[in-house]
Amino acid sequence: MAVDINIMVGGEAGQGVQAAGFIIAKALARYGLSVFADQDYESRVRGGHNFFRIRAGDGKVGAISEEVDILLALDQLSVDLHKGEVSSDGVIIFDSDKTNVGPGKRALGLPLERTAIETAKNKQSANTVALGAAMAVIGYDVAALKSVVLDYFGTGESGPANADAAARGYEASRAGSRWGIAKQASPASAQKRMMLNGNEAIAVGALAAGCKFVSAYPMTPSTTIMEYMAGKADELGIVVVQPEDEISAINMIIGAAYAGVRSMTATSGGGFCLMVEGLGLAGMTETPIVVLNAQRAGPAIGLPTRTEQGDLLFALHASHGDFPRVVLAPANVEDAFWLTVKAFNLADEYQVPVIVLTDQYLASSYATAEGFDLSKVQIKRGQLLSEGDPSKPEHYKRYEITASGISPRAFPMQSAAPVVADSDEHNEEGHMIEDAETRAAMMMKRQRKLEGLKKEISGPRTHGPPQADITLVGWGSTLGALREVVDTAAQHGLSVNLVHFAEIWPFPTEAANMALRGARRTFAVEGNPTAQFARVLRTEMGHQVSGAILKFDGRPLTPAYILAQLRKEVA
Amino acid sequence: MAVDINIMVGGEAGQGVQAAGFIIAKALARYGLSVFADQDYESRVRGGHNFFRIRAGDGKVGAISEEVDILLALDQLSVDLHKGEVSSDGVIIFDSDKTNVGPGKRALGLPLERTAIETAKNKQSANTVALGAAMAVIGYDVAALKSVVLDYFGTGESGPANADAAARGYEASRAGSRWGIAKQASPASAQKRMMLNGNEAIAVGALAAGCKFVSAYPMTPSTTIMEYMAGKADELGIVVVQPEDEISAINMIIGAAYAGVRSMTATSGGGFCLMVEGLGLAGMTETPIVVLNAQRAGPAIGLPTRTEQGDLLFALHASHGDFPRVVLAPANVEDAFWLTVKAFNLADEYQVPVIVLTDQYLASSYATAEGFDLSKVQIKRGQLLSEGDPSKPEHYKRYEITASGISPRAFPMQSAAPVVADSDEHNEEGHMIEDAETRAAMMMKRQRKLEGLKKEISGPRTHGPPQADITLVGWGSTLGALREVVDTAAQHGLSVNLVHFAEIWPFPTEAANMALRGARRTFAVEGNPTAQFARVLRTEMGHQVSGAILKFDGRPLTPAYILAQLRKEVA
Amino acid sequence: MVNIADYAGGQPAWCPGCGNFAILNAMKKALVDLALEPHKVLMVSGIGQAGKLPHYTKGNVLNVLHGRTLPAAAGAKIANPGLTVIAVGGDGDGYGEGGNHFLHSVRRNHDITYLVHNNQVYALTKGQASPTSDVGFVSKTTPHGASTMLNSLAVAIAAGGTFVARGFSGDPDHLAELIKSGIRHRGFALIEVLQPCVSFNHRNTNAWYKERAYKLEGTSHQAGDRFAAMQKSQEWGDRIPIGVLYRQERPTFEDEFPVLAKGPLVKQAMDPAQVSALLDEFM
Amino acid sequence: MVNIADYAGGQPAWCPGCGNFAILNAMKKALVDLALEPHKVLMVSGIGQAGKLPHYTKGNVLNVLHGRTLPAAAGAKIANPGLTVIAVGGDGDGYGEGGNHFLHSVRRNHDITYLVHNNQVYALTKGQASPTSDVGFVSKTTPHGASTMLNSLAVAIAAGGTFVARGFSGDPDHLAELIKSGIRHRGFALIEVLQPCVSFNHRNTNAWYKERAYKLEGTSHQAGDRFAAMQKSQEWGDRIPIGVLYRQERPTFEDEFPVLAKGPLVKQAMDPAQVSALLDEFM
Ligand SMILES: Cc1ncc(C[n+]2csc(CCOP(=O)(O)OP(=O)(O)O)c2C)c(N)n1
Ligand SMILES: Cc1ncc(C[n+]2csc(CCOP(=O)(O)OP(=O)(O)O)c2C)c(N)n1
Ligand code: SF4
Ligand code: SF4
Ligand SMILES: [Mg+2]
Ligand SMILES: [Mg+2]
Repeated sequence: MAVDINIMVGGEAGQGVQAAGFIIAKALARYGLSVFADQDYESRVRGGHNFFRIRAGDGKVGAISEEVDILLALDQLSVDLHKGEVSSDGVIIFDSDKTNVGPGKRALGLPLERTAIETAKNKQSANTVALGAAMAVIGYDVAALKSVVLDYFGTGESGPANADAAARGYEASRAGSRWGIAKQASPASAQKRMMLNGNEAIAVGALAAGCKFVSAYPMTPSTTIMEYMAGKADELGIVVVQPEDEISAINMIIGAAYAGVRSMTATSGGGFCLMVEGLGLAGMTETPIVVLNAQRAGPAIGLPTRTEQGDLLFALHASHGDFPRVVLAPANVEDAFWLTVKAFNLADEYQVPVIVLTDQYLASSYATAEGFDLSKVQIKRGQLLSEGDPSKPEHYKRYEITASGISPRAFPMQSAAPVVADSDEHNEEGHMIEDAETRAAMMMKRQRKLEGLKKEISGPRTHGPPQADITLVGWGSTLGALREVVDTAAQHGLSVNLVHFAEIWPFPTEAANMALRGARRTFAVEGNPTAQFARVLRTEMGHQVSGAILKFDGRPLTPAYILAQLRKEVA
Repeated sequence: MAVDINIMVGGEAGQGVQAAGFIIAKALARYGLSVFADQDYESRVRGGHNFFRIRAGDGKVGAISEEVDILLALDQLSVDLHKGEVSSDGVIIFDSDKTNVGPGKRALGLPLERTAIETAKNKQSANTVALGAAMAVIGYDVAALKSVVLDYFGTGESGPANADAAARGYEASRAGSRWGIAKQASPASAQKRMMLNGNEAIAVGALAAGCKFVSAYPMTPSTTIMEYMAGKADELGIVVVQPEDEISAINMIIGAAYAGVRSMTATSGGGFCLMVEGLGLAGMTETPIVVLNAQRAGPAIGLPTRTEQGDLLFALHASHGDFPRVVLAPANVEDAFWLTVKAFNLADEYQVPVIVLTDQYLASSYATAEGFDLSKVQIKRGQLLSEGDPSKPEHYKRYEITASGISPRAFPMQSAAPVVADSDEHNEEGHMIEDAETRAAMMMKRQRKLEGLKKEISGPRTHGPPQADITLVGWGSTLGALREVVDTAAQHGLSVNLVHFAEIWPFPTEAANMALRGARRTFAVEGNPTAQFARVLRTEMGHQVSGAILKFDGRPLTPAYILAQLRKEVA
Repeated sequence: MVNIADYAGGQPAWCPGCGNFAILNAMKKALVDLALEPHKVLMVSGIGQAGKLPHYTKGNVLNVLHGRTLPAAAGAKIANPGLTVIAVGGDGDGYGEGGNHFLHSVRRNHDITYLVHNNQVYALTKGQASPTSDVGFVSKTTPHGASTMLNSLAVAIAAGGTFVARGFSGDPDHLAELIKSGIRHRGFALIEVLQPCVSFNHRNTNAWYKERAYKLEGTSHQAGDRFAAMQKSQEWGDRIPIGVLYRQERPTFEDEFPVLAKGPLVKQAMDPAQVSALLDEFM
Repeated sequence: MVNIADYAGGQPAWCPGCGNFAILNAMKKALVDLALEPHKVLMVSGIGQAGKLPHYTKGNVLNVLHGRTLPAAAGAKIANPGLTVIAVGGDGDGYGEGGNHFLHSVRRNHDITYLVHNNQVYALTKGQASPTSDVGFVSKTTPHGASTMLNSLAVAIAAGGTFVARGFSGDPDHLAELIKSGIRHRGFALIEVLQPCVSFNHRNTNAWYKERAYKLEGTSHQAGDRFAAMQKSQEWGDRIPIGVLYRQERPTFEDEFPVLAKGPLVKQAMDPAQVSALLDEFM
């Protein structure tokens, strides 16, 4: 990439790290650059240390770089912790009244808080002053910047005040800048791009898919999904409920889905634990629901605000007994949107629970995306009993045994046919039974859905040369990082390609076999300590990976980390 | 076997099917025979159809036969449903006033209810009259029978009354018996044997292991464990609590175990679902708990009183994130006792949650067992901080990082050292942390326990010829049936041996490899539709079974069924 | 015209003499009296002997998990407020496993009717104590006798209940009237029913209840008076009041959502193009 | 002699100005006043800002899952009744996720003290409404304003509570006295603490509480009178009572188990031979 800018904002919780980072990212996206930004924050509301990393380029950017060109240090700790990550031609922007950078790195000291008080009457706006300074360094247009700031803060009092603060930072930086850095942004295209994070993409995807009911209990990192949807509820004609607990959440959506409404819940591992009995209820009653699990570092409370890919095997096997399910693990914000749509369709068409597995990294990372073409969003509700059917209501069989395993669905009050759904083993009419024959027939009916489902699942994505010494295998949110590893491997003397899965279950065995056929050495790259996906490969296709690159410290897998490990492995 | 008697008692819930079956089984066990008995009952309290099957022999009996020698039909339905199962020289005992047997099978009609009213003043005792008749048919000693009946009903009013009823049935049968059957029991040995069911064996195992606290919520088929233990609580010095739900149950035992007391809970699939978050809490806080899951037919409510082996993969992966656990699946009542003891030891020694996986079949099946040698029960509490340690209380580290992954445990008030346990990721002192290094170190510390644990797990049992055309692979409660298949296979022209797992996780890879090394064709035999254990074999040792014999209609796998399927498979 | 035959259903698997039969009949009578057609009624039931009830009549049925009737019922009601939603379960189901949903469903005032068959025991699992078992009730899990009895009606009143009533299976006509009032009530109607379990509760028998139950109708009790209701809820001994203890009007949970005023969610169009404005906001 | 330094702990990660600091100090003061040594105290905490408290002092700590303080605390108490067990959590933790345990722990009367830091909001997850949020409290999950407020103290009284009190972080000395009384109380002591959250609750601020809170001590309130207590529990508006609303003596849950009279379970011998009599019964 000709342009590749890496900016980090660091500071305490409460200093507006997230806001400054978001504005910078948005501004760069408005310039037509491809932007990727991730967040690192602690489980506290004030204090501690948070940072927000932005990377922008004129090629496709899908991961963070570990080298920082501009560090906006809102406090001393940010300097101390991240100075080492600043590139040799990078610069540190800091509060000259409060913070000490020391030698070794270029630094641009400005009286950030003082300027904030002068302009915005609020030292809180120090972050805005700092971001103004940063944007000057990369030669961003000040008017364009002010409009981004205004959009963010709104037209009330704080909008103009912050725009002022940003402009003052901008001026001061220009005035004082002895350095200037080599990498300068230039508008790659005039076209506007969307910039959104994984949770937003899921929320919009669900709304596009016609989800009308959400019941969810707050849990980081999933909470902003329900918050976003609640904010749009009246506009979009949906109901969002925050119930007493996650058990209530999943059972509410089962009730609503049974009544005919597309419904979802969102949670993270611990909340998902509480939902697994409900998951089985959806399986047994064949009620279509979508359950989002935004993984965070477990077990138990673990690291509540940090990322992990530790719930895969749990999601595949959660709840007692056997029943078909779908597990999708979006790779990026585009996937987050489209696979959420797909989740609702598969749920309805196959009358099964669908689990969407994301993680804190995808949930809170921002990325630019081409607009989602809404005309491509199809709503497939599956086999529904048509109005007027059945001719004799008493003949309606909710669980009619069919070759596909799918029984035409009816909703209560859709016709005169009562709809009977049962969590006990039941007959075709939905009433509980005890006999072995009906039981076996119903189990087989449900299992048969997997045959159809298997055909719906897309195989893995591949990237890089068709033949390579090393094939990386990944799943879920790591796609961007893995692609970058592949693209830069040659520079490190490595021949690497990639097979990446976003649609996990039912496992696309055939496509996976095809994709891995020519692989010489395979390395699973995963955010967990036991290589969970590698186990799935082994069970489902008998493939034994040559090695695994694992990370489980709550931090995302970065291209640099993967490359470093890979070089150790092949050394 | 020279002696091989098969008796079935059938009738409605409420007619005393279970009581009659139990008394017959107990009487046969008292004669020194090896007895196995299973139960089939519906999820209702009165009516419907239940049966109780008893098999007794002078060899080791580990499963039920599908052929019945004596059918005690307490109602018409029992005749209609089971007449076909009666062997050619078998006999049906029925109430001549109420029931019609029809031609084709030998039958002994007696006025069961009338006799019950005459002797015990209660038509309820018809079951006792019938069992008296049955015992006469096999030539059991009437005085011995009366003493078993007395033991069962106690010395109150109902004991002697029922003993009378049994005697009257006995007399009437002898008087009226034109048939007599070929198979006659004779005392195999004078030695008394225990007869108990899986749940009783688990309960006694837990008590022997020093379990002092049980918190459990009723759920078939696990409930009788807590009921048994509650009945013995005062005598044994333990506390049994029935809390508001399963979530409370598991969190209570975590609290008690943290405080230093061996603790367990018992449930079935649906309740286990509600416990999985707690399971992760035990994993993260390294609190030793024992969780019994008596599997029943799922998903959801399924068939509440019927058997299945459907929760294996769920148990292996339950709860979000990675943490070490142990999964044991007792094969029979002996295992149920000894593996429960082992469960408590491993839990304490490795400070992990241990899941004991049984099923309705094992839970409610009675079997004779040689007495459990209590001098062999060792209580290993693992690394405990000794009294007086640490010399400086403030130096105690609950999660000290060690090579084994095990940190010496202390209990609150054991010394002046406070004990800090945390569900968040934590440092050695137990306080929550955010940094990557500590996180990774703690994850690795916990995972390291698996290395030690692997050495504790016994490999599979083998049975049959060292080399055979077909190797059956099974796990859990199916051992008895599988052994019988192996023992009788030659009669059907098949060469079969067996590899059977009772200790499942951490998977004993090496021992399993050894056991399966020479296998030509392997068949997984499991009580679920997806061959869950076969998947474990594939993941853990790359072994692909040649086929699978599966049953998932809520009924146990019987030798006859397995053989029939096997013959189809190899035909 | 709806008549009782329209509500004929499967053969009950209850014990002869069980109080559930009378509750079933009272329920059918109430639905017929209200001229509700079966396909407009949704019964959401839990697990337990009580939870089997919907299988023995006609109508839409969602038989869920033990303890989870109320959230499932609330979800269905929100999706289609046109449905008459009746939740049915036992005392263990509702106050034990489902206690949290009980507390919050009462508080939120979902517009559903909730029948709790209170036999003061876990019957389907064969006789363990329940949260409403009488103090000292000996069962296999409570050999020392049950702990304090949960005063479910008092809790419902304290938690913001808007319709709190007690019925008795031994007085099915009275019960049918209660069910009708409960269904007519806008908001969460709790109807707890004293129900003898002939198999596992030999303490609180039909005769025991009959001796004690007395009707509030015709007494000076003011169902609109919260404190009077609270006081009544404390009566459990020689006399046990049946009837409506407390009643109050306040907005239902469903009233909080303006979108529901536009018609049932299940009838609203699903149009992906609706979100295009949202996409613009990300530009 | 125990002094405040013995209870020094880690650096709090709370926001400056948070009401939790005062609660922490009141707790320490109470423990010191009672001369309890840290290793004899067990704090069991849930997840939320409140749940972090035990990390900021000294003593045994069991920091569990969101909503699960009470069962874990009860289990520990049963295992070792010698421990002074204090459960600590937020309003969401205790009355939302943990509502069922709350209801039944109150009913069973475990001998533990339960501090609910009631900031009327889910703080750690950044500001969603909680069951005790004021009606109409607007948050990102409740854009139309929160639903009915759960009257937790009324529910506790109705559910059989034996010690039901309210404190205020703005009056830490009073709060420390309440905590001392709660610890001394044999049975379940609920102490709900009004706690301003400066970051997410801009409605129920310190000033808001200060204006309204008044002490029951010195008024004519009779804490032994259930109905008076129930009446007091309804006061939430211009005046909010703090102090002990209700107090009653009755046997604790632990009293129900004769084996606990013989000493703590954790001290009892583990002897496999004990079961040999049981084995004989299977012969
Ligand atoms: C999660 C879960 N836990 C436990 C059970 C077992 N179970 C079924 S019914 C029941 C209790 C029944 O009591 P109640 O609700 O009072 O109904 P009743 O049978 O008395 O009508 C229990 C504990 C279950 N099905 N699911
Ligand atoms: C099972 C589960 N669900 C949700 C969460 C996320 N969570 C953590 S704290 C919290 C709420 C905190 O509110 P409260 O209990 O009132 O405590 P506060 O932060 O206000 O002190 C939630 C929902 C969780 N950790 N576990
Ligand atoms: S066990 Fe009790 S509640 Fe259940 S059907 Fe029989 S009498 Fe009724
Ligand atoms: S967010 Fe609120 S409750 Fe949490 S520490 Fe800050 S002020 Fe206290
Ligand atoms: Mg009941
Ligand atoms: Mg709170």
